[in-house]
Amino acid sequence: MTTETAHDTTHQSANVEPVEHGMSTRGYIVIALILAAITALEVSTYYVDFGPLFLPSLLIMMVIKFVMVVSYFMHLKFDNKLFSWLFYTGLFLAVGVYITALATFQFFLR
Amino acid sequence: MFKVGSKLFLGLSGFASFNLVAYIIFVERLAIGGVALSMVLAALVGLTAIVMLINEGDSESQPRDNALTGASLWPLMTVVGLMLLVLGLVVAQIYFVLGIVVVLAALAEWLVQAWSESASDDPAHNESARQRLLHPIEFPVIATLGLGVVIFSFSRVMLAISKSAGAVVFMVVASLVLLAGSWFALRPALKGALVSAICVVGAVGIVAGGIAGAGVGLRTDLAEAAEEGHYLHRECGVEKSKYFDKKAMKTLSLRSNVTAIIELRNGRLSAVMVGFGEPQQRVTASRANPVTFIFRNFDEAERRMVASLGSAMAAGAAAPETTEGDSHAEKNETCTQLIPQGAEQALTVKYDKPSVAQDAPLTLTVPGVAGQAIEVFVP
Amino acid sequence: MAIIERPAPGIIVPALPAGTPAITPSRTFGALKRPVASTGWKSWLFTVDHKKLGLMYGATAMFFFIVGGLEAVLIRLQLAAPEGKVLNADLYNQMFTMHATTMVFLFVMPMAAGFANYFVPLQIGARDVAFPRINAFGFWCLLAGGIVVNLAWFLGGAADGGWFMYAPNSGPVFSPSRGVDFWTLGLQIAGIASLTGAINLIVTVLNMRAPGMTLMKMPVFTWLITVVQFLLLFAIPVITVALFLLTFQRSFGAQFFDVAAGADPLLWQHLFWIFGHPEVYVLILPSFGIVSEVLPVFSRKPLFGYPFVVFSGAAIGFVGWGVWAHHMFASGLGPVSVAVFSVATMAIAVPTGVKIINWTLTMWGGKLVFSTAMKFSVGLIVLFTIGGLSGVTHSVAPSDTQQTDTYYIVAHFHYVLFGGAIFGLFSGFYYWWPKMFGKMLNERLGSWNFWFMVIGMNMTFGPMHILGLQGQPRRMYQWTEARAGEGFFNIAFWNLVASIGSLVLTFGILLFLINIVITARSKVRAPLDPWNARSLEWMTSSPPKEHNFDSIPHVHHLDEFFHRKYEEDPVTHTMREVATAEQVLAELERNADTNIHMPSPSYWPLVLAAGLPIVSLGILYSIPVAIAGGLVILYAVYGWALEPSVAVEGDYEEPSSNGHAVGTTHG
Amino acid sequence: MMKSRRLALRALAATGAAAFLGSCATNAPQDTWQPKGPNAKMIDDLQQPVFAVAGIIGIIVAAAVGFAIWRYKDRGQPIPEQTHGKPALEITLTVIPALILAVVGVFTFRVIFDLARTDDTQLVINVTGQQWWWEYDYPVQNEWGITQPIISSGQLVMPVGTKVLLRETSRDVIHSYWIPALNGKRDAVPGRVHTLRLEADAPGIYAGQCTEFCGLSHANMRMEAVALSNEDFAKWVAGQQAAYQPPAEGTLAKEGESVFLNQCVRCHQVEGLKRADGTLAIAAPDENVWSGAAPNLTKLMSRNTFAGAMFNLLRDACRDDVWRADSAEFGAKYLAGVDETCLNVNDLRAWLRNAPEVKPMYANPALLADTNGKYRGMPNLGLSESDIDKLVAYLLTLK
Amino acid sequence: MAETTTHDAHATSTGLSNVKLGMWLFLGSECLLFGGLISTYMLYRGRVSDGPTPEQIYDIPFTSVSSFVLLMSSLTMVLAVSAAHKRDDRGTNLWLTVTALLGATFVGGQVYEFTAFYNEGLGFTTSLFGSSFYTLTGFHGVHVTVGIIMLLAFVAINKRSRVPGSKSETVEMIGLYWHFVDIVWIIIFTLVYLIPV
Repeated sequence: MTTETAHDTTHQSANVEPVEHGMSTRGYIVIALILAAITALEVSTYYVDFGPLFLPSLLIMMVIKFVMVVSYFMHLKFDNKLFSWLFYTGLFLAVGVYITALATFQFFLR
Repeated sequence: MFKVGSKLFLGLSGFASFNLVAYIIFVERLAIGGVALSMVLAALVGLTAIVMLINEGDSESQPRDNALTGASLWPLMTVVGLMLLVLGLVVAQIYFVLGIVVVLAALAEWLVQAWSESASDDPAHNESARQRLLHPIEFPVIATLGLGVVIFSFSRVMLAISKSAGAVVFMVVASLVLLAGSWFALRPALKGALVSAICVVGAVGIVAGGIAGAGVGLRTDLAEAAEEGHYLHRECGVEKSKYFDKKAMKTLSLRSNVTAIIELRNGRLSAVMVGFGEPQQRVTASRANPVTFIFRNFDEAERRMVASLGSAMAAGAAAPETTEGDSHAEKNETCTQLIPQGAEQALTVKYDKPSVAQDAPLTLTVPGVAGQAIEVFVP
Repeated sequence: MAIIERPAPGIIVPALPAGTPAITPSRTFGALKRPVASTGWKSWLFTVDHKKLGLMYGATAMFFFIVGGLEAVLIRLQLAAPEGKVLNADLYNQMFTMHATTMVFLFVMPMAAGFANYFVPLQIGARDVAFPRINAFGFWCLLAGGIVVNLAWFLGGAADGGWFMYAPNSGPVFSPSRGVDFWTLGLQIAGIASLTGAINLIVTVLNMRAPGMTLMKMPVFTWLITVVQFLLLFAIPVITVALFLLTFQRSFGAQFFDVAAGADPLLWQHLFWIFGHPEVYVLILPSFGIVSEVLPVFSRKPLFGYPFVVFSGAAIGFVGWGVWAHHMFASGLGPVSVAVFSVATMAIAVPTGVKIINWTLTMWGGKLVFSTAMKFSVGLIVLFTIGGLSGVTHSVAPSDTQQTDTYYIVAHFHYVLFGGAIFGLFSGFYYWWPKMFGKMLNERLGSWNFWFMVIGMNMTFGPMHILGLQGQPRRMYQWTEARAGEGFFNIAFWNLVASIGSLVLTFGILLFLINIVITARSKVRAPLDPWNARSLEWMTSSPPKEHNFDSIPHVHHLDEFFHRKYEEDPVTHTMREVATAEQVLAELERNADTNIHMPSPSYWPLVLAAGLPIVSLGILYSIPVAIAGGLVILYAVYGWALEPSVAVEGDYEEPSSNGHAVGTTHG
Repeated sequence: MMKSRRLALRALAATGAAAFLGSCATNAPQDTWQPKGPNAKMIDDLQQPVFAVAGIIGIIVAAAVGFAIWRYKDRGQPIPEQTHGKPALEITLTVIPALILAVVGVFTFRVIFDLARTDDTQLVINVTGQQWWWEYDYPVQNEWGITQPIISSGQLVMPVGTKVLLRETSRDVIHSYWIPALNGKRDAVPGRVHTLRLEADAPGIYAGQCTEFCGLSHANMRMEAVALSNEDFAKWVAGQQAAYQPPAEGTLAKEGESVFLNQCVRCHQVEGLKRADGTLAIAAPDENVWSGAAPNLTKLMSRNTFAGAMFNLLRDACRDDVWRADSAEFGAKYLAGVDETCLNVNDLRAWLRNAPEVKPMYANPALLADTNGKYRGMPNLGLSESDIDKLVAYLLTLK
Repeated sequence: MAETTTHDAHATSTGLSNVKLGMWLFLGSECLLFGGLISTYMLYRGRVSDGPTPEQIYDIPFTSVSSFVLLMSSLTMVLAVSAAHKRDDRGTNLWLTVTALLGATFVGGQVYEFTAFYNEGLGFTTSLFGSSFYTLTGFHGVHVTVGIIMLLAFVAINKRSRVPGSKSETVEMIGLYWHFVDIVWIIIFTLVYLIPV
């Protein structure tokens, strides 16, 4: 990042902690741009009729955004797998349990 | 055992308990005032206990005459608070409450400052003592208050301008923040003072905008909506109502076990009910109990279902859940939105009076579909 | 000796330059010093020591056990005869609600949390938990929650909707007293304790094991506690949501369970039981863990099928998430849901059965020593089996529609929770008492205690099977002669038997309390290794030092301690003693670590936890009070955030000239 | 050692023994092991083997534990080999219970879906629960002679050998409808309509009780299902639809009618009852009671119970006579209803005198702020003894 | 708040930091919390006994912008973490402040949205839709607000150089929390705002 230039860079770099995850500032910005683009696409479903693709496309875009933030911004992709296990356990448990619960409201007679 | 600090707090606790007793005896029991006074008392007793418990850290024998007393803002703030209090008694309760808060805060700060100044001989340490005790409360309160003012101002601006302009302003503000941040980041040589100045200008700008926005009030469509209750109209005719039928719901999620499903198919209405093999023309709805019907439209035209609520409704009693009970109540009907083919909507109705008390039978009908009605029998 | 590693006074005093002023500023900051006392009541109030907190959990839980027990006795007295007049309907409803709430949230959970707090770090060879201050915060939350829930007794009546608090019966109209409000807010606060405790213990277990202790070398108690913490971690937020919805409805007029607005009361049932079923395993698994420790010790034989026990525990934890709706078989979910959940419920019986088989086979071929701890553990196997099997009978959904909400269910879960969870906890008391207090509970009295509890328990809950199958519903404040029936299975007779049984049971528990008193007064110290134990917690003094271990042991085996004492004879495969416990300990002491850092006590956990009930009462009585409570919380959080975990030197009292610390004596 | 065996025996007594003795020695009216109709029979056939298997497994475990206690007690034997288990044995012992449960699961599946059928219904009855009584409402079904809706409470009357479907709902909190001899329970949830199949093999009265905790008088919320032969059911239907017969002028009952019109009609409907001015008297429970309903008293004396089936309308002797009648005579005895000689005057008068005293209800005016002043249950009407005399006389005419 | 103990100085069994492990566990737990709230909303979104329905009052253009702002705050947060790892104090403070300001903008937008909805007739007690909508978005808003306070507090404490424990790790923890709040909004934006058309 260019912010370092004005400082004593040698001193700085000597003190840099080992950065375990290899994303550069540029990388983060690219990810953010992709996320922004997907958001724009999501919003477009409000204006343009996607027909039968409406629901699946929205859900897929949501999942992509979610995974991207978790993997890159939260470093889960680069970090120890244990973190992923803990977080995704909670996530999938939540998804599974609540979808099952909501589904029970559907059965029987509509 | 008892030293300056503990004496002070003991005295205060005694005073507070006296107040509490007096309040309970003379004013009223267990009202807000009583609760508040009890809390004050509890807090003071707690403080006393802590002060005594930690021995105040100082023994009386220590020389303290050379301790310098610094200038203090808090007496002034106390006076301001008192003025607010008096103002509140005359004008409005909100000032009174504000006054209490200010007085309490100022007194607390004052007490701590006074105490810390005589805590030791070293002013630097005294100041750091004060900070250690008060920073944990000052930081978050100031941050929360500041943040609250900025956020509130911003929302007033948004409320005052038009809907589409709102989105643009929102975008612009956010972009400005982002751009300013990036600029500062890319120019590390910028002076701190300049950065602070820009931030202050920004904050002042937003607050000023907020004040202006509050002056303007709500934008016209919001003000109208608030006044007229746009979404409360229940015009149960064939035609589309301007607000009520804006974008009718196409699906009905997660609804089961309703009393009956009313289907409109080929211009015919029928009621499907669990337990009855055939579709029925008559539905029994238990009295004084919210019953839910699902209306399914299989016709090509947009349709709505109307439930008549009977003559006895006009006589008073509770208005059904689905109407506002105001000028539309005398129509004694309620309805779903206009829904397109294949869509469904639920309608929850409560019939308080039985069918025998009605002039005309209670029905479920669809405007524009003649000669079709499901009779609702309320025993 | 202070737990805090700091230079000895002897080092500091000479370090002061000559001519230092008599009064140093740092010495005068009484109010702002961190608490550092390691003795006296302040050392308990501000402690972050996992062992002290464990004991405080235990004492709190014991208190609530007595409260809940008395409530139970009142219930049984009311039901001893037809048309009971001991309690009126309103009081009875409060009584059974609070009995269940107290026993579940304020006795079994905190007692298990107490054992977990005390023994998990010891069993894995750690010096403390991962987040000691959060640990202290958790305890104070529990205490605050317990107080808030019970405060309602004195402020217009306790909660009266049953511990399941089904909407809409818990709504403002149907439960007009403040009881339910106190209940929701109190449980919310107690929930914070469970959540923070869960995070804390999981991190502790994952991160702070002694060198060489792989996951599959951890004692089963630690394993099952870990499973429990995962269950809590994911279950507590669900009840949090449910409680928030209820609070918002009762206090702020939200419509979540207002049927006239179109609400579906089943939402509450789902949220409650999604939490509630994992909660059942939260209650029972710690006791399973205790039994899995006690049986091997007194069988002189490792746990049979250790990996099976561990994995079945994990499987229970996992499948436990898919069975909640079996509490709702009669609620009208529709046949598809009922069928699915019915099968899932049967599936969970399998891993539970595995445990019973393994315990039995652990005893098989052993050298069984029947101490009181062992008796309770064996009692658990048999009694829990009965409860488990009656559970299987109502995993069959159609059969459940005949049994649910009758006394058959009451019998079932008391066999599981009393015969299971509580027997396990008592086993733990007798097993670990010498470790915690350095004194043995009286074994003779213990035996009496055990037999009275077994007989009382079977007399109380055994007849409830009959009552339930004879059609007596639960939660009835009275039963009537007209529907009692005749013959051997008449309801009147068995109700009376159950009530008498409850008195026998009470007497059994009284014996335990007497035993505690007798033990506390006794001067006899317990031997270092009274049971010939197997795991790490016994590899230190009793009670353990503040830093637990002089040197952290390197672990090579499951049952490390046992294997340091015994070696296998390569020919006969029998074990022979190679070292006594004292020798093992002496070895550790010789290699004592020189530089042990322990976290310092802190005010903030207590202050933070104290803010929560203020907010709760504020929500109920006056919003300004709630705001004041919020400020207390903010204050504590910031104080906490600014505080390093180990006190800075200035926080310690300077030694005064006569060598005594200033400020340790206070009025 | 001996003690532990006794412990094991106790364990058997608790779960297993009931299975062997259950069928012979009991007469509790809500016994869940005495099915009296095909639905309950289906459940019973499913659960008996499960109980048996559970009992056997319980015995095996207890025996194994008992044997281990006896055989491996410390008698000074050396510390055994430190074996860590035998995976093959473990897996076997895991698979066996899994298989047993799989078999049970298959049968369970079938019964669940059979019990949920709604397509073979012969008679529909709407059942509405409220604190603390049940309302039965027979919608028009011409094939049963029900040409106008019948509203009743206290006792559910149904024809024998008929597939009856209850459509359950509730007006306030969740209740649960349960006649153990006829079927399992099903919750009545406000805002939802749930179904429950009932079918009785023989005429008679089948007792039940609300089994979802529903507040103060949960314990007093009972129900009775009365099964009548088809002819008797037709008679009952005709009787329920019979026109209102005002009491003769000048009688005590006539005075009772005016007391009724002054007091009771605020909540209780009597179909066909007219005010002095000739208009129909329409009860307004929605204005006075939170649940919005009170029992319809049109044919009160055709029932055997009142106040949510908490009290009997019949004296004990008369009641026993009806309850214990054999199937052939039962219908006639039941249809005879309640007359003056058999009326349980004591309970009825106590109820009219001060209802909340004999049945816990929320009728204290001081506690009605949350319900806008509406009662939950019947309040104390403050009737004088002579009013009560008149009312009792009048109520006896409602037949 | 991040708690550090002296144990951090020692190697942990997994080699991972206690605090980070604890944070991820907490976030896993939060999934269940928001899951419950979202489910409640999904169940009740169509149940409008009174007042407006979702489609009638949602202002999609505005909400899109506000989602976008929250997304960008995630970017600035990640830049702050990266600066903290490089021990760039100025950068850390700067990006944290920017993140807090973007968050504040978002919350300001939410205050606006709530006020507007209220004026259009959707109160907290109006309908099931209203109750569950305000509860869900309100909980999210409170989470954001807590995040903002955390960010500002950290900056204030950092300026006085009084951060106990590892600075970069504390920033990383705040960052994880902040991103989590963002991903919750990603779900809410789709499920609550975009889908029920």
